Order: sequence, then C-alpha cells, then structure tokens
Amino acid sequence: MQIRDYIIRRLMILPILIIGTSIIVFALTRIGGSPIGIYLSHEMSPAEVQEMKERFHLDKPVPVQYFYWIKGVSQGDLGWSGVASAPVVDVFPKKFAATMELAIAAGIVAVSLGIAMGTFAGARRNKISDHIIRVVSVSGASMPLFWFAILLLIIFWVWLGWFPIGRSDPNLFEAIPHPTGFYTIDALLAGNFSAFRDAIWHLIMPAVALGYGATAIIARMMRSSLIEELQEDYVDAAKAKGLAERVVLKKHARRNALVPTVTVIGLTFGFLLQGTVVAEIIFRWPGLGRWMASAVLRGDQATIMAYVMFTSILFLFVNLVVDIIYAYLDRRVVLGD
Amino acid sequence: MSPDNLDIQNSLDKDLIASVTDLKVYFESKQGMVHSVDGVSFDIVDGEMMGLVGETGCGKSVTARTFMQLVQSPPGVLAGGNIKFRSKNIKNGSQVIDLLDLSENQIRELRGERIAMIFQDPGKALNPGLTIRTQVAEVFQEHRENDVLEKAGLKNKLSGVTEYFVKKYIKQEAGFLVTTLLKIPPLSTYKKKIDSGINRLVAEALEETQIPNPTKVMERYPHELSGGMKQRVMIAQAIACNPDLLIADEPTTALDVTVQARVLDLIKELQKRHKTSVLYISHDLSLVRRICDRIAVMYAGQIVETGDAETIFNQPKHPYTQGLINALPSMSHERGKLEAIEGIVPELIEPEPGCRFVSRCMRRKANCEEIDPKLKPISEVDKSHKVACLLYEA
Amino acid sequence: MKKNAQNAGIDEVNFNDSAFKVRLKRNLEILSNVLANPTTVLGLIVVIFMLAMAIFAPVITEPNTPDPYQMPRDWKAARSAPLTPGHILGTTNRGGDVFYGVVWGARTSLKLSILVVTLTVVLGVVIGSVAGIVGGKVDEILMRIVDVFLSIPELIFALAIAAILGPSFTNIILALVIVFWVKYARIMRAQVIRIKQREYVDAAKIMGASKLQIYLKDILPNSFSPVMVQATLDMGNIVLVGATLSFIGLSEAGIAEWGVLVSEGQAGISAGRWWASTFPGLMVFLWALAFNLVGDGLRDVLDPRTETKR
Amino acid sequence: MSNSKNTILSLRNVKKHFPIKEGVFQNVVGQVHAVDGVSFDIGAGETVGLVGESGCGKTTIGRCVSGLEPLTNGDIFFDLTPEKLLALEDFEKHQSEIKNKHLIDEIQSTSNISKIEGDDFYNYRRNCQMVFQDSFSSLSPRQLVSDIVSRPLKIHKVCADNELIPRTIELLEQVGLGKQHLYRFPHQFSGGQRQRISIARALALDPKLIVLDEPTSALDVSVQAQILNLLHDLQKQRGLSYLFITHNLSVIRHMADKIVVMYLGKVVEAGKTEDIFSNPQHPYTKALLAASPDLSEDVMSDMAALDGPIPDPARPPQGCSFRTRCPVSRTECGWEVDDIIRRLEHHETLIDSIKSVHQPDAFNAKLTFETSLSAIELKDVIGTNDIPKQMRKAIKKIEVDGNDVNISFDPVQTVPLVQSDNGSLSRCVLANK
Repeated sequence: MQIRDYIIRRLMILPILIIGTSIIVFALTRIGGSPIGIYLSHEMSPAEVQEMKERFHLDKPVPVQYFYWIKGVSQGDLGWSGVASAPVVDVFPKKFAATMELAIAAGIVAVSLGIAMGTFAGARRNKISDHIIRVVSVSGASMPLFWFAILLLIIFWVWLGWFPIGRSDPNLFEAIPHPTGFYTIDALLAGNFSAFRDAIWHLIMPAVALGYGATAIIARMMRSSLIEELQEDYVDAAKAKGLAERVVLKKHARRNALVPTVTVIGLTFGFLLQGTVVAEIIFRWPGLGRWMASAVLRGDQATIMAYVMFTSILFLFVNLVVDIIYAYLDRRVVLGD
Repeated sequence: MSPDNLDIQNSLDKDLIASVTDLKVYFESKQGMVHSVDGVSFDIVDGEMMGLVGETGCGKSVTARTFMQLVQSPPGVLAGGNIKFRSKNIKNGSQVIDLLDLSENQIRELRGERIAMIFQDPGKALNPGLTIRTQVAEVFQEHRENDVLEKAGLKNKLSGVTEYFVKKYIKQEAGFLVTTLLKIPPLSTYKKKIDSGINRLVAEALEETQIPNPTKVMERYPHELSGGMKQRVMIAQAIACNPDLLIADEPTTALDVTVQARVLDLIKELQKRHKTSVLYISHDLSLVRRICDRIAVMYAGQIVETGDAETIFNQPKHPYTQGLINALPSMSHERGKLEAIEGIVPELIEPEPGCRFVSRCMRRKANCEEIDPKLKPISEVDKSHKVACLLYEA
Repeated sequence: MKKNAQNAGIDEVNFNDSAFKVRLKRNLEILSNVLANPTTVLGLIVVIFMLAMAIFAPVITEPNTPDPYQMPRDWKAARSAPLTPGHILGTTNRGGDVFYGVVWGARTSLKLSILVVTLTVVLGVVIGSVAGIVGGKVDEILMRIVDVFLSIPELIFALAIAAILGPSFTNIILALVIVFWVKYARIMRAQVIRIKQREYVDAAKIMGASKLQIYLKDILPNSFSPVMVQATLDMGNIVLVGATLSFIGLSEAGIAEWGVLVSEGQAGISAGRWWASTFPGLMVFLWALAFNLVGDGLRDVLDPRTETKR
Repeated sequence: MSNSKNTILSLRNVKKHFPIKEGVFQNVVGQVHAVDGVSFDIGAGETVGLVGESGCGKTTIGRCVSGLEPLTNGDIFFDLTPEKLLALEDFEKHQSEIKNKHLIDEIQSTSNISKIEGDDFYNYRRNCQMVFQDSFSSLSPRQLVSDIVSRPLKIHKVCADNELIPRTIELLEQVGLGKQHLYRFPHQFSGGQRQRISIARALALDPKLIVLDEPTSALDVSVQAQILNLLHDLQKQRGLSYLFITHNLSVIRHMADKIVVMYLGKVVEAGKTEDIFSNPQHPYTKALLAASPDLSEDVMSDMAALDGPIPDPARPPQGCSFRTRCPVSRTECGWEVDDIIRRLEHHETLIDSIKSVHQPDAFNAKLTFETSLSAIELKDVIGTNDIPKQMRKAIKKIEVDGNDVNISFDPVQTVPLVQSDNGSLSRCVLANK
C-alpha cells in the first residue's frame, strides 16, 4: 500500500473508532444502574424523576437515547459536573492546560532520556553501564507510580524540603495573565522570571515521577531494537566500508532502531495520560486527572464520560500521528493490517 | 615502519597479495569452544582470483571476515595465526602488514580502501533506511576526500575555518553546529558544491557496474531495486576505491541463475580491468572453477586441498574433494547413482585430534583417527597443489 | 572410539526413550535455559516468596475474624512506628497493622491476578483465534472492536468501569477483565496468522487433516508461547493496575490490599509517618518486578526467532 | 507416449491468477498471472521436472496440484487410463461432436481434482503428497518425529493403533533413518535428515504422486546427492511419479524423464530430458543452460547472460513473453508499445518528459511529451541502435504530431507451443517456421 493510501485508510477508520469509543462510554453509563444519575443534582420526587426522564429522552429505546446524547455532546453539552458544581464544558479548559503541561514535561523527560539511555546501553551491550540501565528500566516498568510518587514526596518534600508540592505559588501567578494556561509559558510571556522558576520548580517532581515509567519503556525498546539492528548485515557492510564506529552507530543503526521506538513512544503517551490521575492526586496538581479521581469517588458520571471520551480521542490522534511518522520512517514495511 | 614489521615484509613472496598462516578463530558457546576456523593457511596471488570452497558451516565466511576484523568478539576469539597483506597504494609505497595486528583505527583505514567486501545477500547488506546515493557516497567521503573536493571544484581553493568545516562535513564528522552552519549562506554554497561533487562520483561508480540510469537509481531506496541491481550497487561500493583485495562472500547465491551469470561476468571483467585480487567464497565448486584461478577447499574449519582450479577439478586428491566433485549430478552418472558422501559434518566443539573427515571417509586408514594431517605439496614437481591427507604422506 | 560416537551425534541408540520422556526432557531443557539467566532466577525466587506468603498467610499472621480479608483495627496502637511490639511494620492512622496488610495483601493480589489472567487469556485466545482463522469480514469487525478497546488508555478505562459499577473488589476484577482481554486477542490473532502460513500447516492440509485438527495440533501449540509470556507479565501488571485502582479508592475501604493500605498511609506522610505507605507499596513493586523478570526470561527462551536458530 | 501406462496427472490449460489489491479500499486493480495456461502430463512412474527462475510460477503449480490453491481456470485430472486420456484429448479437439459423453462425464466427476468431493477427494489426498523446500518450516517444531510421520496414518485410519509405531519405524527405515530417531524433535536433526523425515511423511499413505518443491535447494551438494539417490530408489521400489520442481538444471537433468521449462507463468519448452539438454530449442532454455556453471563442460565458455529484468507478471508481454530479454528476437515476436517505454529507461530526460500515455490497446498508443523537441527526439532514438533492430522493424507506424507521438505495431497473437524437430514442444517464433 502506498503511504498516502495508508494514511487515508487510517483517517477513515478514525471516526469508526471514535464512534466505537462513544458507544462504549455510553454503554457504561447504562450498566451502572440509573442513567438518570448523570442529570440529577439533588433528590427528586418520582414525578420530577419522570419529568426528567422525558426531558432527557430516557423513556425512549436505548439507541435513540444514544442519538440524543451524541447530539448533545456535539453541541457542547457534556452534562453537569457534580464534583465541580458547574457544567463539564466550563470546567474542562481550565484543568486541561494543567494536565497537558505536566504530561508534556514528563514526555520530554521520557523521550530524551529514554532514547539516550537505550542507545547508550544498546551500544555497550553487556558492559556495566548496560546492566545499570537495564536494572533501572526493568524496575521502572514495574514501579507503581503511586508508590514512587509518595517516595519522592517523603524524601524531597517531607525530609529534605527541596521541592514544593501543588502547581505554583499562587501569589506569583495571580498577577500574570494566562493566555495559554501553561504556567511556564505564561510566565515567560509575561517576562516574569521568578514565576517561571517557580513553575519549573513545582513541575520537576511530578514530571520525574510521571516520566520514570515511560522512560523505562522507551529505553528498553530502544535498547533491544538497537541491539537487533547492530546484528544486521548492513552494519557489517558499513564497517567494511571503513566507517567509524560512531558513524555506523548514529547514521546506520540508531536511525533504523528509532523506527520501532516511535510506535512505543505513541503508546507511552497513553501511559502518561493515565498516570496524571495518580500523580495529580499525590502532588495536589489541579488538573483533569485529579478532577476525574474525585468524580470517580463520587459517581459523577458526566465528568467520567467526558474525561474518558476526551482522553481516548486525544490518544487516538496521537497514535494516528505516530503511525504516519512510522509509515514514513519505515520504507520497508508493506503497509497493511 | 617498525623494525619487527620488516621481517614479515621479507616473508611475503613478491607475487602474493596476502597470505594466511595457521589462522584459528574459535567461538564461545554454552557447550564449549567451537573451532570454526582451525589452522587455515593459504596464499592469494596478486591479481588473481582465489576461490574458497566449502559446505555450510565449514568456516569459509568466518575466514573472510577475519581479513577485515569483522568477527564479533565475543563470542568470537582469535586463537592464533596471522594474515599478511601487501598494501600497495598507500602514500609511502607498498608495505606488508599483519591484518590481525592492526588497531581498530588502522584496520578502518584499510577497510573499503585497500580491502573491500561484497556480501551474500545484497538485500540485507544495504541499509533499508538510506538511499543508494547516501550509502555509496560514504566510501568516497571516508577515503577519497581529495577526489570529492576536486569534483566539487574546490580543490586547493579552501582555507582556514571553511576548509575545516567542509572537511568535517565530507568526513561525516560534522556535529550539530557545523551542520547548521553549512545550511546557511555563505557556507551553504560549498555544501551544495560538495554534494554535487559526491553525486558525480557516485554516478560514475554506479555507471562502472553497468547500472542503467545511475542518477535516478541513486535516489532510490534499496527495496525499490531488484536483487541483481542491489548486488551491482554493492559491487560499485566495493570497487569504488579500487582496492587491492576484494572479498566476495557468496555474492550470487541469493540470485537467479541468469542474473548470477551477469553478476559473475561483471566481477570477472572488473577484476581484469583493475587487476584486483579477489577472494571468492562459495559453496559451489563448479562455479568457482569457472571464474577462479586457484581454489582452496575447506572442510570443518580446515583447508583440505588447495591448488589451481583445473588441477583441483580434474585431479582431486583429497577424498573430500573427490567426494564433492562426484556428488555433483553430471552426465557421467546414472540416475540414482550419485556418489554421495555419507554421514554428516562433525561437531566442531573441542574437536579431538585426527582427520576431521575420518567418519565419512571411504579410504580411511588405521591411524587417521589419531594423526592430524598437515597441508603438504603433493609432489616435488607441483609445489602449488597441496593436500592434507595421510594417504599422500610418505 | 569416543570421536565416532560424537560424530554420530544423534544417531546414538537409546531405544528406551519414550515420547513422554523426550517431551519431559525437552521441557526440563527449556526450564534449565530459563534458569540460566541470573535475573530470571532472582525474579523466580521473589515470585516463590510472594506465593508462599499468600498461601501461608493464615499461618504467618492470625486471621482477622470474621473476614480475614478485612484489616484488623487496633485503635489504641494507631500511628505506631515500625518495630513496635506486635506491630513489626508499624500501624496506620487508623490502627491497621501494616504487617498484616502486607501479608494478606499478597493473598488478595494472588486472587486478583489469577482470576483476571485466566479469564482474559481464555477470552482473548478464543476471540483472537476466531479472527485469525476465519479472517475476512469477521476478522475486520473483531479487530475494529479490539481497536476501540485499545483506544482508551487501560487505567482510565478500568477506572471508569469500576467507578460506574461502584467501588468493590469484585468490580475491580470485572473492570480489569474487560480491559485486558484485548491484548491477548491481538497477540493470538497475529500468531495464528503467522503460523497459518507455515509449510507444516500446508503439509497437514495435504494429508487431509480437518480444520479443527490443524488448529488444535499445529496452530494452537505453536502460537501459544507469546500468550504465555504475556500472561506471566500480566500476573504482575494486573496487581499494579489493581493496586492503583484501590489506591484511588475503588475497593471497599478497609480490606487488606496493598493499594488501599498505601492510600490509608498517605494521610500521615506530611507528619513524617512514612512506613504505612512505603511497605505495602514496596510489595506491589516487588510483585510486579518479579513477574516482569520471569516474563522477560521466558520471552528470551521462547522467542520464536531464537527457537528456530537452535 | 506408451499406451499401456496410466497418466497419473494431467494439467489442462491451468491458470492461476492472484489479485493485486491497491488503494484505500484494497480494490483489486489487476491480476498477477502466476500461472497462465499450463498443460502437461505425468505418466505413472515418471518424473517430470519443472524448471524456471524464481517467480516463474513453478511453485504455484506445485501448490495447485497438491490442492492447496484453487485454480482460476483449467483442469487438473488425476489417474487417467489411456482410454480416458484419449477421450479427453478427443473431446478438447472436437468439442462439438462428443463421441462418448458418458466417459467424459465420468472423467469429470471422478478424476477432475477441482470437482471431486467426499471420498474421491479423500482418495486424492492419499495419493498426492508433497515435500517442501524448507525442512524447518515444513516440520512442526513441537511435534516428535513419531507424531509427524504417523500423523497421515492416523488421519486416514490406515492401520490399527498398535500397528502405528511399527509402521512408522518401517517408514523411517525406508528413508535411511531408524527407530532410534522416533522420539526426537525436528531441530535435533541436520538439514538432510529433516528432509528425509519429510519424505517419510509423504510416503506414509503410499501415494502415487509426490510433488517435490525444491527438495534439495537448501542442502549442501554432498547431502543433496544422498537425497537424490534416496528419491530415485524410492521411485524404483514403489513406482512413484514425481513432479520435481527446481531451479537447478543439473539436478533436473539427473532426475527427470521429461522437462517443462517455464517463463512468466507459461511453458516455453517441454520435452524429453535428453532432447532438451542435447538440443534446446527455445532461446530461454539455451540461456538457462549456458548460465549454469556445472553443466557446460567447457570451462572457458562465456556464460550467456540475459539482458534486462523480468517483466512484471501483472502485465506480461503479449506475443512471446521472452522477447524483452531475448538475444535472437525477431520482427514477428509480437512487439508492443510497452517495449518502447521499457527501453526509454536508458534515456532519462525522455522518460521524464512523458506527460501521458494514452493506450487503447497493447499495440497502439499516443505518447504525449512536454515539448515537441522530446517527441522528435523519441523518433530519433527509435531510429538508432538503442532499440533492437527487430523491434524497430516491427513498428508499423510512428508519427510525430506536435507534442504527441503516435505509435502502432502489428497485433500478434500469443506464440503457440509447437512441435519442433527433436520432438519437444517449444514456444518460439523460430520453431514456428
């Protein structure tokens, strides 16, 4: 298949996947007892409940209900968040930037560190440095984020007092305008260096906690695919041309080893997204994840539905981009399912 | 040139380009040391084609890779021997060196420049992620800096920092900073000139191997070319620097017969034109007979017989060589009456002394199991025909 | 004559071999290959330790009555530091004995992982095999369903399911099954499609073997090892995700489960009471790490690529 | 052909096309003509060798014969008596006047392998077995030799359970292995021994025909000789027929009674082994022979090398499909417009400036260039020796019209297989005269 056709095909499957996801999300609300819970804000009399049912078309067959729900969603009606006591649509944007800032920071840590570590270890197979990196990456993949975060908290916040928790020092950020919602960027735009420093300072611990697992996954993939590439004939052929070890590694082996790693990076994004739920609870980060956690505990179905829909669509798009990059990078593959 | 190199120099006959003496390459494995190459000696006459023939796993490829120090270690272990090589066109004239004594940097200067290699499967030996141009260009960039500058019209026209940057770029040593600087004017004009200079060199190299439309082919990726075409690219890359010795490791095994014929013709023709010496490795005795001047037959990590191609083929002495020739289905055989060599190749893990072929040999004698036969000339008259078999020892 | 025997290699006569013995020998060989890797052995030791702890939990600590899976509460000794007599690993804010939680948490985790892995493997293998063998439209539809399931990050999916079903340990099991089966369906389908193209399957067709026979004798046994590797890894991962769900608060409060305990201990952290979260968290980590190490070791040995080379 | 023997297998105009799928919806955009009208017979106890380069369709024929691939067109008949074969040939020649309709019906219902069902097909399964090239991939790594070899016996319930093991040992002994190998896994054997196990498995049901798909290509010469001898001995003992597929001409010369040479899905030459080796008729056969180093006794003789690549089997050349690489091509080989375009490979600027090709059929086309200069250049190029002389002669019309060039050739039908002097069949215009 041509790359172009492949991309078109992927784009065509995308809506199917989004609709599929929405059906699952919708189905979830129907399994969990009374679907009316989504719309109720206080206790109601049977008559009122009946009236609500009619208002929200709950007396109709399930497919019709789904249709009305989707119609509402597409018009920006995501329901009422009991946790935030506000419409979901209004709360979302405020929390979104906080979560993305954290996830992106962790992503940058994970990708740069993961690839560097993987390359380093793969090129020095079975040397001490390789063993150390392997231990770090194996333990990273089985590290419970909630525990690692708490350890960081105990050591660097409680005992050493090096890093603060929360998102920022409110005094510094009240005065600054928030065009992007990303505190680091907002601080830079405002030219307020101490605010920028504060934002970074608050970001380091959660980003490291969140990024560790992803770093481990990427490093592991990079290492194994580099080792595999280094066994290929073309690496010997490159050496036989008289190229320096460094050129063979960088230009020949690493480039090809990056190809499978790219796919893993895409999957890692989901890992980071879901990790924010835990990291935000522990580091008291006012983002989507923390909101979701409290919604889960209070059975706030509208928030849960919106959050799940949103993260999966985001995840789908990231993976689409990754797939396109992959298809472009790997000219060998006969594309297909 | 250090004094201890001098006596090696004396010891290599004038007409030889390379000489392998008692080469031993072992591999570590869970079961023990595998003696893949176990005391191999042979000479390559300057300007000739030497065929190294043997069946799967006999150690012929390992021998070839040892020339370039391409055996991975671990698990590979160089257990002994030397490979003397006459390097001819280096600045200070011809000199004899031991390839196994060279440091990583020294061997790197020889690879692709004085000794080049063609691999068995061109589909695997070309990097799938890089264009043909990028891959062939590397040889020139690594070894032919001056040619590149000349083709780019920049020879003796550069100085100072510019020269430094440009040379770094050619040598593929440019870091991020230099690469970026070369992308913006005024340095970008030099980069363009260098690139087009390289392009011309690559096109010429491809043209030499009769690739039609070289300027188009070089922009393609390996998977877009046929097997025969890929092997031509490999050959172009190998002979780009006009090496003294070309090692061809089963270069036609992965190809169809008619394509194989074309590639063989090409190798032969180029070898004659450039007077290159070739070490041709193959499992196919009749093919090697056809294009090689001399043949060495390997069995289980050792050379059992060596001599010129016609002698080996018409008057084979070693029972294994005889068996190999008789096993070929030819006109003289009645259906179903091929003379197969019964049994299987012995394990090479910590082998016992004695002839390796003994378990399959039809002519074995009582002491074949104890005495390790040495490769010796068959007669006083023909010193070049040697065989390692007790039958011919007085 | 030693040499000759060696040359003959596999021709050596050992007629008393029976098929059973040979298979046993082969499996022991695989096992010894697995055990040749020191990190795998380390993982295996920890796995055995954890299993022993889970199985002998009632012997190690006296079970709480009436429900041993509930944390015993010793309100008088609440907030004790480790090495307090009777509470060797200290207690939580609410007087839960950390040591009891650590030991019985192993039992809870074992229950969770075995149930989820068994159910998901069965579900995934069946669906993956159907997709791979039937192919065409059926495959297309099943794979799109799998894609949909994969498009929701697994923890978030499990979180949503468990939340909507209501907080309980059973619902966590259910949620994890719904989330984890897709992996096996994918792996199994890919394997079936790969094995289907092998020439030994062609050979079986030429013999006249029925489709069911081919599936049971050729395809299934040859495609199962990646499933096994994944199942081993998931024995660890499931506890990891399960504990995370519990940590967020989706188990019944007060059960002896590591995630619940970490969450309970979290309250004391700012006051410097580190132990109540650290020890149970360490258990989750060790559990996941051990199964990951064993799974990796298995993968190295069972990898089809290395298998054909041998 | 001797009249007393049965014909074990008769291929009649067998075609196998594979769809090429492309685009977003994986629409079928064309057909690879892997096998394109192949006919030949295999007599009882006979070995027919099928030779050709990779991609010529020889393996596909093997798979069709063994029932792994359904045919696109044509028939494969199994085990025909001389009368039946005669009736069938008669039927094909004079379709209008069917003499013995009931015999034809009988043949169709009992011998046509794509039509027979139930017990008859089961019977065919027993009688046609296959040995593959890759002995690693063709033996299940998780089964013991005893399972592998006894499996066909179990499936067809050939013998009682307690006889299974003795029968298996018997089979192993016939291929030079023994009972000590019974309980071992395939990976514990060398390549030659694994191939012996494959052969034992194929023999288990006592078939009449075995398809050998490159059985020795992965083996070393010394081991190859062992296997070839074994195959020959088995044939003698059991009266087996072989369809021997290989690219190795010296092996085929040693093994086959008859040879079928294939090129691009078609038979280009077929006949008795001695005839073809001593006096090949088709230029492709000649080239193959010359290119095999172990065949020609004259060491110094140049290896004949063929020019150019094999054409795309999705658009095989009409007329003679070999003409694009043929050293002795003629005017009447059936040249078409694609040949001109293929030749332009060497003229970069020209091929780059082609804007469109309008081609109503293979023999007529309008090439539109970006400039009229290119159009004139094309005509000039066609006038030079860059284009084979015979091809130039075959051009009926070439007109430059501004940026356009109109080219037309004389349409030519597919070259038929005809009997040549030495009795073999050859598909070449030279033999046609």
